[in-house]
Amino acid sequence: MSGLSVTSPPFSSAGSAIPAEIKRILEAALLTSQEPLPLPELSKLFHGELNAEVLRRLLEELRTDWVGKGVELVNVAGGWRFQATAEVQGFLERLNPQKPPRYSRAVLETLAIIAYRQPVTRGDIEEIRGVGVSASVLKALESRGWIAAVGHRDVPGRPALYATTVNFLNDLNLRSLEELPPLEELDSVIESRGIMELLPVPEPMDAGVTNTGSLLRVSRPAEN
Amino acid sequence: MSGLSVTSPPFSSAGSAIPAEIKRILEAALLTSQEPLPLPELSKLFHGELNAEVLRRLLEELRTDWVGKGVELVNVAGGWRFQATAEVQGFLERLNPQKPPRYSRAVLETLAIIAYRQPVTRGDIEEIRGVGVSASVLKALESRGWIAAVGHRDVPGRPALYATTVNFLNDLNLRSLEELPPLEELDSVIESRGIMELLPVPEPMDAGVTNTGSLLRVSRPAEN
Amino acid sequence: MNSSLHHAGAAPVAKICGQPLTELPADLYIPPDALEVFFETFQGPLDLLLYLIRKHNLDVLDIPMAELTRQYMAYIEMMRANKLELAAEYLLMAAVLIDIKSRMLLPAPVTQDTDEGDPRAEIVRRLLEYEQMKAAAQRLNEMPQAERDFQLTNVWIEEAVTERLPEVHVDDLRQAWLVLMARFQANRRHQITREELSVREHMTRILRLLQGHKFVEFRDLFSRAAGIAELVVTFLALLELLKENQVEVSQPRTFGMIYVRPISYISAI
Repeated sequence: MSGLSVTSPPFSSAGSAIPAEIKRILEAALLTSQEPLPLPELSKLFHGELNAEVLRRLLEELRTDWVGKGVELVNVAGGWRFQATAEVQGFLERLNPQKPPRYSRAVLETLAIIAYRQPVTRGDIEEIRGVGVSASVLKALESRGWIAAVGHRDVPGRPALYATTVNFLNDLNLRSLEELPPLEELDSVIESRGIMELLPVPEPMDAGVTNTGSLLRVSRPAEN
Repeated sequence: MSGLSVTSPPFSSAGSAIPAEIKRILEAALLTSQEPLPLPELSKLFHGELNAEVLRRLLEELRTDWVGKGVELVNVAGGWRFQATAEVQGFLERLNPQKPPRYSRAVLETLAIIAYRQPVTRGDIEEIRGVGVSASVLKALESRGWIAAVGHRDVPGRPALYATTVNFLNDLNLRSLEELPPLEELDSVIESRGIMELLPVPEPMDAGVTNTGSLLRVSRPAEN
Repeated sequence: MNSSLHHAGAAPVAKICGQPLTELPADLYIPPDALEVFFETFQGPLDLLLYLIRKHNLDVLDIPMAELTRQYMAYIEMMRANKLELAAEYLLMAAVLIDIKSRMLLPAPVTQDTDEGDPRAEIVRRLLEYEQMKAAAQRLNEMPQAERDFQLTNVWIEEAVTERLPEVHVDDLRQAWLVLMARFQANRRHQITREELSVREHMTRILRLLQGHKFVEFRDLFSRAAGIAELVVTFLALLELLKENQVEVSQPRTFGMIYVRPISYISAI
């Protein structure tokens, strides 16, 4: 139909499409997209004339093409996307020296509970944490697009049930919840960690010193 | 100098920096930046250890590297940026089909008259519409390739006779004009309800709202 | 169980915080200002308890309740002494601890199996679960996060380089026509005659065929593949064009060729 006539030769018919052309278009689409693109979305680029099989193969080729660059093609829950490698991260941060805001422990613990125990109500979260969960904590996670109310529990008050979103998986580079780090076994929880590490004293603990430390660890290449 | 040691070999000293490494970092920075990056900004990537001369040369090289891809490196007012080429643009738009614009009511009515009463002159159209038809309306339909003058009526002034084209049929997915909704049916729709009901309110000249409204009305079965 | 339990054992819940504070935690010489800050580092009573367990190297699976309660109460009392506001959860936990402690003082139920009757079971479960989630939170935080730890590509895309043309559906035409008819009738009280669309279509086709020609042979206007109905319609279209003075038909010789000429062509000469 008319859509195909937007641009010219390579796709006048699907059969005659040249792989290099397809890859070039896939690449451009993935580089310009704000969101990961799943296969069905990518296939719209070609009016669905390429099957998933072909697309997947070309995406794998594209991924290989980019190996060794400062940007890599990855496959996350929401689909395929390009992202800068950890290796160039240190350089890119020089352009934007302000560190993005860090989440408080309250937010992180709430997130963890939702991620591992979903779907949960606010009451469930409060029970596990042993303290009230302020609305702003849930708000922060919701506005980040990491959690969403997915329903209501059928009890008096019909509290909202929260679960993590695809966006959450995307932002953590995961393809599914199963890729979350496994929970530590209950009986090893305490013994496995050194006492010193756990002493919170006496800094303003909000985001947690240990966390900041580990961020550095992440972005710095493992030299030793 | 210390900052450079964030990542490993290439920048242990500025002198020994490998152009390929620099290009890789420039590329990643430009691919991930929200804004065009001017030279001074780009030089921050290397803590200002590369002069503008060198940077510019490497950027030119990078530009050349990308020639023939679906994304190109350009130097705009705000600095350097990657952008999708015009060539892949048509494909990329398939991913985010913005709501297509709509023709004004004047255009739609004119088109309807030409479709149903062809061949007609501009005078015929004006008579049926009860208002003048501006040249731009006919122009819009002609440049779209949907109507064409197929002759002239042999009256003073020899006005052009307009008819719809094959293109029009193709774009509307019709095999022939006979596949247009038959007039009889339309007449019965009109008779089955008050004429006034069908008359659109004063008219906000853009097609949109009133049409949608009355379209709904049409599709309601005529029960009375 | 040691002697310090002796008076606490019977303490009613209401008296929790009135419980005599035998000693300040030796390690906790913090100026009152800092105390609040310090206290705020805890996410709640469970967090504080975990801290105490670890700090005093207690076995979480075999918590000496007297010791833990004493430590906990010391902190609570310190908060109260400094008139710092204390979240209700802390007081509730104090009650829970004292309740457990007192139950442990009771003689073990004669008949029951021992393990399940341990009054500490529930608090231990909660502590472990919370600790598990704390650890999970920390590990989540250590995972690379988009924007914080890696950038996503964001290549510029020119909006609407190719002009997007309005789409028209037959329903749009139908609707436009409907409105026109209604308006026409309302204005003119004048019936638009129904007409076979196909005649109009063939009028257009004939005119188009004639375009640019001096004349066209009559029989060329009729498609060889056409059925009878179409032949008739084409003929009607031709008559209509004649009536509208669009074409001229001539037959120079009797039974000879019939020619159709567009009037526009004639008058354009």
